[in-house]
Amino acid sequence: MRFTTPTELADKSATLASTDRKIKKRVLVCSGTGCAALGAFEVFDALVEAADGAKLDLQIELAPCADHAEPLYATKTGCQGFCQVGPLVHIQPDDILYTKVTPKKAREIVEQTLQQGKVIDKLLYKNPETGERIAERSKIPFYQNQTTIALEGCGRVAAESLDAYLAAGGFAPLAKALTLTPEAIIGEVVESGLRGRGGGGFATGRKWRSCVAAEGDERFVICNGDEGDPGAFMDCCIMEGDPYRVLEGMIICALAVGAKRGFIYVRNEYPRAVSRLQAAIDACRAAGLLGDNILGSDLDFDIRISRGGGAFVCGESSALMRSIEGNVGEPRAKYVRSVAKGLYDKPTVLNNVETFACVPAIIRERGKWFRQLGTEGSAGTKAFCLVGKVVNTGLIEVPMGTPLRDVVFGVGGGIINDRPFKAVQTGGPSGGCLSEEHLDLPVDFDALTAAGSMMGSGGMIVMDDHTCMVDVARYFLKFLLEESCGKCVPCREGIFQLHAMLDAFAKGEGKTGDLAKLERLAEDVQVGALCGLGKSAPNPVLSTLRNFRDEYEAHIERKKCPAGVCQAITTFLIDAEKCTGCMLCIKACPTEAITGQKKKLHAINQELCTKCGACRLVCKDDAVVTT
Amino acid sequence: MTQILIDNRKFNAEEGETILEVARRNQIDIPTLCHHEALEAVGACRLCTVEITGEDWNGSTKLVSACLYPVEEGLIVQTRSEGVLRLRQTVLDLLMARCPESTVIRDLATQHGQVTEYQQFTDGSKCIMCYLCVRACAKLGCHAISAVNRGTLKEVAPPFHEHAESCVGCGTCATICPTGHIEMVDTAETRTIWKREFEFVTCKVCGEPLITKAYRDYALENRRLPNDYYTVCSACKKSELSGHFARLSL
Amino acid sequence: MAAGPAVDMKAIEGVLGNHPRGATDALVHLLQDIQEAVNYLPEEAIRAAADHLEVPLGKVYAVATFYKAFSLKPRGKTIVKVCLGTTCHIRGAPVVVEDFQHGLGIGPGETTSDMKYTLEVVNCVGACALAPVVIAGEKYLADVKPGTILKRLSKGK
Amino acid sequence: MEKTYTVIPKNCTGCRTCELACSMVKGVDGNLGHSRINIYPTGPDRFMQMTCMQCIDAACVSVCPTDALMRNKETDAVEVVEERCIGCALCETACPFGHIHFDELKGIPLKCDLCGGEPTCVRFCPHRALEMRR
Repeated sequence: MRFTTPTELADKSATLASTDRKIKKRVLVCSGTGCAALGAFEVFDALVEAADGAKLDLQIELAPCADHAEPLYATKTGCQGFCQVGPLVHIQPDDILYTKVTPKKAREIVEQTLQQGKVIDKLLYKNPETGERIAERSKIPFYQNQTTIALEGCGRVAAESLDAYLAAGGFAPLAKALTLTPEAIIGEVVESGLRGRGGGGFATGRKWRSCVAAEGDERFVICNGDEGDPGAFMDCCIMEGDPYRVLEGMIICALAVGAKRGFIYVRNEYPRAVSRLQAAIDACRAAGLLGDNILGSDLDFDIRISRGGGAFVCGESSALMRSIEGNVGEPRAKYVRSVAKGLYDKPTVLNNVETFACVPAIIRERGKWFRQLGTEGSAGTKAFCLVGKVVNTGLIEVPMGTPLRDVVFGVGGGIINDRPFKAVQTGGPSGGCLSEEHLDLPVDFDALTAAGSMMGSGGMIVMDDHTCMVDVARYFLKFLLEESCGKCVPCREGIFQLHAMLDAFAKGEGKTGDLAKLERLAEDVQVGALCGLGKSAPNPVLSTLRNFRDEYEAHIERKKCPAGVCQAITTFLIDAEKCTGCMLCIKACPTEAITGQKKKLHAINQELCTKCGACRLVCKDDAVVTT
Repeated sequence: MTQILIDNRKFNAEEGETILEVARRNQIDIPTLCHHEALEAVGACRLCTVEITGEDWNGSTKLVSACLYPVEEGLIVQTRSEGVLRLRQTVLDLLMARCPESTVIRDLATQHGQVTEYQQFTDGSKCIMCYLCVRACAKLGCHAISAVNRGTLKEVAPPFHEHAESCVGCGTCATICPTGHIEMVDTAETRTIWKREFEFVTCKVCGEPLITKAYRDYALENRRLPNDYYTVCSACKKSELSGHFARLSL
Repeated sequence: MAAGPAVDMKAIEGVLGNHPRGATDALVHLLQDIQEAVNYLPEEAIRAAADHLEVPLGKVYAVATFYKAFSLKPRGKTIVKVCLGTTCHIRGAPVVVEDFQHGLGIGPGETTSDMKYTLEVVNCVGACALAPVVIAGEKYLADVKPGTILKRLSKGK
Repeated sequence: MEKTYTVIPKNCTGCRTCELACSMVKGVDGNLGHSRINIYPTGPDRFMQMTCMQCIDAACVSVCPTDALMRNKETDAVEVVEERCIGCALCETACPFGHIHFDELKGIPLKCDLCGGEPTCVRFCPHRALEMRR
């Protein structure tokens, strides 16, 4: 139906919510990428089949998507976060979370839990430290330490259903905003202290205000969903898992700044996000939430999706705007800010997905509420993708200011195989590496910047002692080398040379004095490049140099990679004292370079060894050593 | 009208002017490679980087490209600060490594005191990706060449790296190229550029090559000039007309 | 241009029809749609796009070569994407890429001569929990151990 | 404009002092080929001085894609703004009288600019065959 007044909307939401409450049991099957790849669809089918046979009064939802008929490829959906132990099945209202569910187990769930109300112990999450099984999702340490605002609805509601969003109170903030003056809306956002979640951390309210102040006959609102940092997929999850929230945030922004047209720029690698958002836009148009006279008011606003073409640099605002205009995504110098001269040279507000997703809650709960979460300079919460060599990989959201240690060891559950912690990389390719001494750092914009890294969009990659920091820096520079647009000299040529130097280090070809050369060039690229991408490109080099200089020196002076990663200067050996002769490494070796018999000492044939590290990865006894 | 300070001297500037414009007008030398007054500034070479600050900046400074930075009241610009000189040198060092064959770049680099040697490219290219040719070609409305690919692989090329279809052989790209990277070979009858061969219009009096036929056709269509202007060379025009004028003045 | 398979001009024209003539800002979209329809961007398609949108051919070519998503060469039946996101990298994805070089003789961006596989390397696909991850066509292959990828590809899991 | 550049062919003896003066002032290394004025014999003891007429509706100005040819309001001369020239050489082709010479080396056109209002050729002409007339 098409809503012509806010009251109609409120009535409908109330009806939907009350129907919702009558559902006795709700089974949410996570179909995030991780769970889907691990068999969430088969689990879903098995659940439906078993439930059909049992004629149960319940609702099974493939959360957040309802269209499992589509091919697996497309199901990169917003997830319930805890990818590590998927497929996940969440049963409401009991808040039971089953992990690693298989189709066979699905039938068990129907028979035991849904029909008889019994909890199946062996499907529950087991705390690796205590060995204790935990039934309730909210009591699992991974979830316990989280506070969700941007991810409020992600993985909890069917993403393509406007009704589901309305039932959960969606669009009530928009109705509220329509009763406020634009200045009052902006005031609320300013009061909230919300800062851009895309990386720069610019105050959102102030950005909106300057857009209003800028001269122009037309204004645009752009949502940046070109999430390109490797190891970051928060925005993807939000766009796929809760698209209406993003749209609502944009509509409220349009109302505040007086924009009539909006764009969502979605990364090329996220086809599912595109289809989700498109479906949501269509539903909003039909419901009178987009288009002319939204909810019967004077507000006219419509949103178009613009798909990226696979260019990291398009996450940079000026490049993104060029791309929307149908051009090569080359950044421009931002001496005139895009709030004044942005898309088509008109005043433009550009915020990222997570930023817009925070807006409805801010309008609903008031700015003050948001501000009291987080820290002085960084209000609210922040979504992170916790990945790398951490036990609990997944999508998380924690209040700003949470100590890094609580994130890595609390939510994250520590390092895989209890190896020593070495570093956390934050901020993607533009960010930096933090070392052990930073573990007690409160995670917020300013603290991370002060420590030589940055918030970035929220990727958090945990590294253990088997990660080589020279290799990590080289990896990021390789990434940036391929992603640099090639327009300005410091970025195009500078990154090439930085990468070439790191390449030489990894091969053991570094020379004394190279570090100074590396450092100087890195600093010059930092100040000399045209856009934010180029200016931040040397960060991985500079931050690893600062915190792990000894590793660089080992590569250059001793021609050794302490972590045993850089193949050219590493030799894999088996420690005779530790090897138990379990044959695991023999099975893992792709080149059959390891020989040995059961319960006898194994040996590596150096001629055949490609130094891939597979043996070390599988060895349970730490018997594979590198020199 | 605003006032800015460049290298401790006060200058008046119009709103919307760039630092480079004000500096050049007042004979302050800021080196550039990708800048051209008639073409849109791109800020690619970064050679024109200058250091700016303001009275209320609490001593903080910023390096910006002079060709793009619009002046603002009270702006304080240093064109030869330590940071500026260091960056300029690095930019030139990097370009030297990119196109070691270019004498223009080598001279410039030496002039700025080349210090660091980087891994040299060996493809023999002299292109520094200043985009001057691409912008000039677009300015003429031909769009025969463009900057293709990205990153280190970025290069100027015609579509599909084949012969440039919409090229008219005007030679502007070769003329404007600061390093002489663009190859253009002229004979008495033909011009070869971008894998294409163009036939010249020759002077109907002396037979000297004038412009390419394609360029003539382009100019006729886009510049609305009578055909005969193109068929005689300048010297022959003058020679023919001198007789004509002599008769008139009798 | 090397002789590739015959270009499905009908499909391309169909795609062109979905975008208004002269809509210069639709360029990136249009090329994406064409690639979806015919699996790559044949020269004919790039020319047709330039004509249709009234954009100089050079600019269309620049856009087509700038964005990584576009392929100007015909691609194999199955496009195998190896994620090189940070997590995959530190969990061994570079070895997976080497496995392709050893086993099938193709590097990133290359296609087997039987047109069966095209290898692409992509930045983070957002499935870090499955690292290293390979996407074969539409199938996610999780936790790809060194030396196993080719077997898993042929088995499809 | 106070004065007009005027040629008086009947006074010209073909001594080419004007060409020499011009190329010394405007040319590179005094190369005579760079002179913006040329003398042509038109008959026995008759000569014609050929130089830019600073046309009112100048073809060179209208053909220039970058406004690199601009009229100097004070002298009324059409001048080349070198910094704005991209070297397309259209002006050379466009001039109906052949008065623009495109210098391949510098990549810019050479033409008479009336030396800022006081033409050197006028000053050096020994026979008053060139004058600035009111």
